[in-house]
Amino acid sequence: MFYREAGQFKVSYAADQAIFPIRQDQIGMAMILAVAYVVMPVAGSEYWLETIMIPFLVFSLAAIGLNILTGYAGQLSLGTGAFMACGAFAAYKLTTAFPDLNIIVALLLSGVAAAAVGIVFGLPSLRIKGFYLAVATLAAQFFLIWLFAKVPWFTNYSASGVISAPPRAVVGELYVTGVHATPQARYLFCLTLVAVLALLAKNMVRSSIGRQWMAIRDMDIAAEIIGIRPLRTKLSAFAISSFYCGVAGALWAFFYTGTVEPGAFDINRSFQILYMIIIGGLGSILGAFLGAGFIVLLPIVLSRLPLMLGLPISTATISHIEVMVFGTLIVFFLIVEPHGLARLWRIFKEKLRLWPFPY
Amino acid sequence: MAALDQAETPDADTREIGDVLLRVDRISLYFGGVRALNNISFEVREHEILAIIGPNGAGKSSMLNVINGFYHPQEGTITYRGKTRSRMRPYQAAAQGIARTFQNIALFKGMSTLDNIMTGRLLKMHQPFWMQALYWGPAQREEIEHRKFCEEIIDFLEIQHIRKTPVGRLPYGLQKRVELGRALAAQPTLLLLDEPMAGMNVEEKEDMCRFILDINEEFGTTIALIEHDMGVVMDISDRVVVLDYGRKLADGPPDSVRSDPAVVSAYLGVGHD
Amino acid sequence: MEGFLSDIFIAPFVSMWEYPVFLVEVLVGGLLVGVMYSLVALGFVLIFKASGVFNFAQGAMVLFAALFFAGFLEAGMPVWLALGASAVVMVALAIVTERVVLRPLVNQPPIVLFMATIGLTFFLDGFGQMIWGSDIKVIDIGIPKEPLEIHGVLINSFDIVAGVTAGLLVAGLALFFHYTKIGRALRAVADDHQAALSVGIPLQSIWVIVWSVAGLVALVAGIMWGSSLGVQFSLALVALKALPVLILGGFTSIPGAIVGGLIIGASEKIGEVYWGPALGGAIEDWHAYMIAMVFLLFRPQGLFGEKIIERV
Amino acid sequence: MRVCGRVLTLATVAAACLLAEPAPSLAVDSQFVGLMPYRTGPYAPNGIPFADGVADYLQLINVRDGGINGVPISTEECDTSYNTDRGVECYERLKNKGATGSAAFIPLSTGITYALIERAAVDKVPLLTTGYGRTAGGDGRVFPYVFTLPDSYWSGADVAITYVAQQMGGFDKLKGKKIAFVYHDSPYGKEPIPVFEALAAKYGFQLSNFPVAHPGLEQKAVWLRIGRQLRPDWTIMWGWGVMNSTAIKEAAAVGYNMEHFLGVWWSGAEPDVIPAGDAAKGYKALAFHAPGADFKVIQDVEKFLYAAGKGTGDKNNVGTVLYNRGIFNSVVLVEAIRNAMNKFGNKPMTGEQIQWGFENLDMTSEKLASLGLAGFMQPFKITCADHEASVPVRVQQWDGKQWTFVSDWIQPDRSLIRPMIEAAAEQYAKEKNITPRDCK
Repeated sequence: MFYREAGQFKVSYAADQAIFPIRQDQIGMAMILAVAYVVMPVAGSEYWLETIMIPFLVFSLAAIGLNILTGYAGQLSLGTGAFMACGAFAAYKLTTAFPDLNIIVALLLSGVAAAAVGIVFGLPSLRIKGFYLAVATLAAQFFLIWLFAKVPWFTNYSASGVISAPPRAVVGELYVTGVHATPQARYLFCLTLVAVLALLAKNMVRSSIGRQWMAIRDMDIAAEIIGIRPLRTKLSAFAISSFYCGVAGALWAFFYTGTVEPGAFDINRSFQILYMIIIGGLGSILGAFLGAGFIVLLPIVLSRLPLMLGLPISTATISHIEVMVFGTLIVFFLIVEPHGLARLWRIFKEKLRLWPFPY
Repeated sequence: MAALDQAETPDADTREIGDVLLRVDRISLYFGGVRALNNISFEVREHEILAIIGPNGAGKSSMLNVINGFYHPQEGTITYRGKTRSRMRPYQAAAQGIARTFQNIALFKGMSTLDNIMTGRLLKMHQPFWMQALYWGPAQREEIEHRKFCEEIIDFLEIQHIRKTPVGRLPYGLQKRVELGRALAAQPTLLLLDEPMAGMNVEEKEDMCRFILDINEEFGTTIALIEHDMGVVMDISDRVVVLDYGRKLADGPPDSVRSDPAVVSAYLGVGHD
Repeated sequence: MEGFLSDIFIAPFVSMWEYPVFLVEVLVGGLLVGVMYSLVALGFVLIFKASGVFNFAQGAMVLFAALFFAGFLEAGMPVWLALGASAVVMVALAIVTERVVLRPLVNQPPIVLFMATIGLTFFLDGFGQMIWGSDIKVIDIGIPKEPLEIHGVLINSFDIVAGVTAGLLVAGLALFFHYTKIGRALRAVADDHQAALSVGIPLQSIWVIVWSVAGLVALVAGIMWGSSLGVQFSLALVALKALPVLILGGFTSIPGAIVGGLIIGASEKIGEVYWGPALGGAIEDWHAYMIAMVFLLFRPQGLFGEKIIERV
Repeated sequence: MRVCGRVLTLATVAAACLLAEPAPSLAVDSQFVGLMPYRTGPYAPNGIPFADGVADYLQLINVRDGGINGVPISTEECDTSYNTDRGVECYERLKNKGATGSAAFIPLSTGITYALIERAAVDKVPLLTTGYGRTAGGDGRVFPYVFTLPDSYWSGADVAITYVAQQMGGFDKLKGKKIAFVYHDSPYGKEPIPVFEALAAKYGFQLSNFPVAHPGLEQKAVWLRIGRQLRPDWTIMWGWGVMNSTAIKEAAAVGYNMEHFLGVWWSGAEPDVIPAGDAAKGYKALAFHAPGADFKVIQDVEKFLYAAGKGTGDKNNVGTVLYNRGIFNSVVLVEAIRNAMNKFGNKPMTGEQIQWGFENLDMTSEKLASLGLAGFMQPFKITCADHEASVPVRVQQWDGKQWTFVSDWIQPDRSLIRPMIEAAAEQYAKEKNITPRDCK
């Protein structure tokens, strides 16, 4: 009824290649942005902004990063947490060593640092494939976390090994990190950064670099035969993926928890991001957001459910049930739609096109 | 086909068999103890259609794999455009203008038809990734320019209706066509086709023959193909190389090969008794 | 810097040379820890071999089995009954897993099945703890734990028992695979699912069997690990230690799991003892993975894995 | 697929409803205490008895006394699983609940404490970190909302060395001796190292550090080095959770003498020694309060709660070390709230008022006795500048059945620790541009 593209003709390839070629989608996206930029900061409580929206955005960014590597380039990685840690510690070193450095520059540079590390740990991918590669990325995961915990230089010789984000402003007195930053300022900063980086990622995956990644993913031998250089393509995926994860890690440390110990980016973090892209949908930027939303909200919803329903269940039981339901839902989603929420959304849209008439 | 006509071969529509484009010289290839190719030599000339035939296991596909750098022969040399190459990676062969299709379709199954063909244009796209990320200015222009080119290939192969369909969902015949389109997108000088008509019905075979001949005539692309259908081979090829158990049995125009006693006894005789 | 280099390249070897008894102790300790890793890795290999599923839940199955075993013991069952009851639980788990998780996911790509086993991991963690609680449980089935001195070399008697158990288990599995009808069917399925189906091997019951066997291996591993460390949540984390063992041994090789475990165990203890101090300690965490990764660069299919031939 | 779409829509709607701020079903005039225990995750065996102790005492106050000065207490638990980010979520979820927001927070995790320190200062909610967390938090001028009472890790480290010296027959005997320090490789385990290093320099003993990676299941190499190579005179441990029992087992496996093995107060509870079985006999640990059920308050808990079926957890946990520590936390919190009410009136207190209550806490022997805690611990007093108090600490020993004290109360050396704390706090203040309060 409302979702029809009939009568919308594309007269140029540019229009056909747009991210949202259909007008209803454009309107929908504009509305989402309006809600994100206007309604959320005004109406959202501090709890919503600080503990749901900011982690959601950070996770989305990390999920985009992993999706580039695993969903698009087909290189299974379990080292996401380590690359996030690289970003977090690089941002900490940069902001403390150069206090005048603008926070945006610091964040981007920390992404670059993570990308460099990503390239190093991507090198084995030329020879190692599939689950073997996944386990090899665990080497990055464990080694880097150990490194950040062991070398006191990374934490500026803090006795406990915990880094804590110094207060920084975007411009003038507009603080976005530290105690003086309002939740709104933090949220809007994250939102803008994530939105821009997501757009860039979308552009990459629909350009020739994205097609190279997908070619390597779908059939690496054929890809090489049509002229794609496997190592360079895989390394570019590792680098760009790690860049996104690195920025996400820096955002995590600076905008969400405020302090970070290396343990915050342990193997569980890597798995968590992996669930996001699987549940959201491999090879989909939208899926990264859907998956992140799902994984962020699910435990919170589950832990509140019994309280809402007034069931007298002990905290421990709730937690155990929460874990069980989480596991069950993962299996359930995989069975119902192995291609994730993004595919469900597309099917839903196709249904919507026909609605209310079945044919 | 405006864009295709501006291809790298200026003397395209003359279609006269020219100089030697590729010379395979005394190639031997082993897998462990198995000898897949045994002292094979032949030539591919510019603008010709060369067919490589032989029974299953004769080493035809191995031969193509050697030509485009996927297998590295233990003995012998390959001279392409006058340059004798040493060990080389497949992507380097692609960069020199060698494209191919595969016996068991090797498309990128998760991508659409259009994206598959666009992938074939990769070597012609030069914008750095950060320009692509911005998708703006030169990068966008480049993208649209190549899109136009690919649309022409899509028109040529008559696959407009499946432009945005993921190739994994396409029937076999169409997949073969898309794969040909991907190889064509690279504007190759030498096109290697590994059983382009395997498993097709008569109608589909006719279409495919037409495409192969059109490619050869319109763009002057040199084609080396492997095919089992003798009727097709004899009809479209300028020259035929016959392999059997890794050895070369015969090499020459279709008619002379057809009457070659060695070929008749080893291959045709067996197949057509 | 010079001191650091000497700590890395000279001092460890000097120390090994000067105190050979200690080196032997470290080596033996490491090998016996390695056997324990192998016990977990074995479960992975069985399932990967027969179903191509990278079963991340193996660690959770170890914990799950150990929780039930310890719980039954606490409830006053004799050891043999507890053992039998937990075995029944593990077989039931295999049946349910096949029915609810694997069957609907037949023919999905490996990563989807891998993710499903992660889902299973969560479920087992939550379920096991909900039933038996999160307290540390003690498994005491009378395995001696006193240190022994043999020719001045200190060896833990518990480790010896663990080593013998693992050896028996592997021998049993090897016999099972080679000399029983089911074993042959399992190997056939491992080679090619569809081919096996087409000659009349029922895939579903094969999966149930292999998951049951993996569950029983998990039970043995759970009892061994549980009596060594106590049964509680962290036990599931030993699964992570089995991963480098798998890489090293190859995902499909039972002897590989054993040899890989021994190599990882020994090298990790030697690394920690001799090089750990210079590097700041706790290098055990990544040491095994680094070894596995470097090893993979030279042999991408693992020690005993089948060689990968690329074709087009 | 049609069904899926519907399920998805339903799920979205349900989620949206759930996340909408639930109307507080709590009585308006109750004092809300947000609890963030961990009853799941790798450290659950240690987290549970503690959480039960905390919850039981608050419940006891309601059941036995009808609340604090007549104001009932309401609570809500949010399980952190010892995860820092879950901890932050719980904090944000609970901090504004109830009439006046959560009275205080008891994170029982050094990582969560670090993440909450800045937030708590902004939100004006006290953080009660009894014997863990950020040691520098003992300086109330820089950390007005952090309370590390009754002892910090640094006090613990100092007492540990003092005890070792006593056993050897004097500080002069420490010279040239070897002491091994086994620690959880996390902020928690690393905190005491500066004090050990300072003491090693002062007394001339040789300190060797042995980090153990989370969760602490792998200690074979560490104990081979300690037991067979280094052979130290004493071993001190900063462990938590399964690391403790594993350490004891591995120590026994290399034949290490348990009498010379001393843990911090987080390595000296029942879940740490029972899994090790007989191997743990003789193992020692620090303690700033007594174990056991021989206290009136514990008996009250049994009488008013467990006998009436109102207990939070497993009755077997009552009177264990960590349970008693949970009781202690609640006692301190309740007394701080009571203090605040005595000044500001008998109504739910805000975090800021409770902070005042904490800073004016004077736990004299009489007061402890009146609370049913006679002999439980030494008296202490919190001031504006001193949030730690450094109460004397005792050493307890596991005899295979229970913990018994084997030393006198040992007073931490304030003259050594206090300047270090103040220096650390000063550095923090400088990094964060905080102007320390004037406490005169």
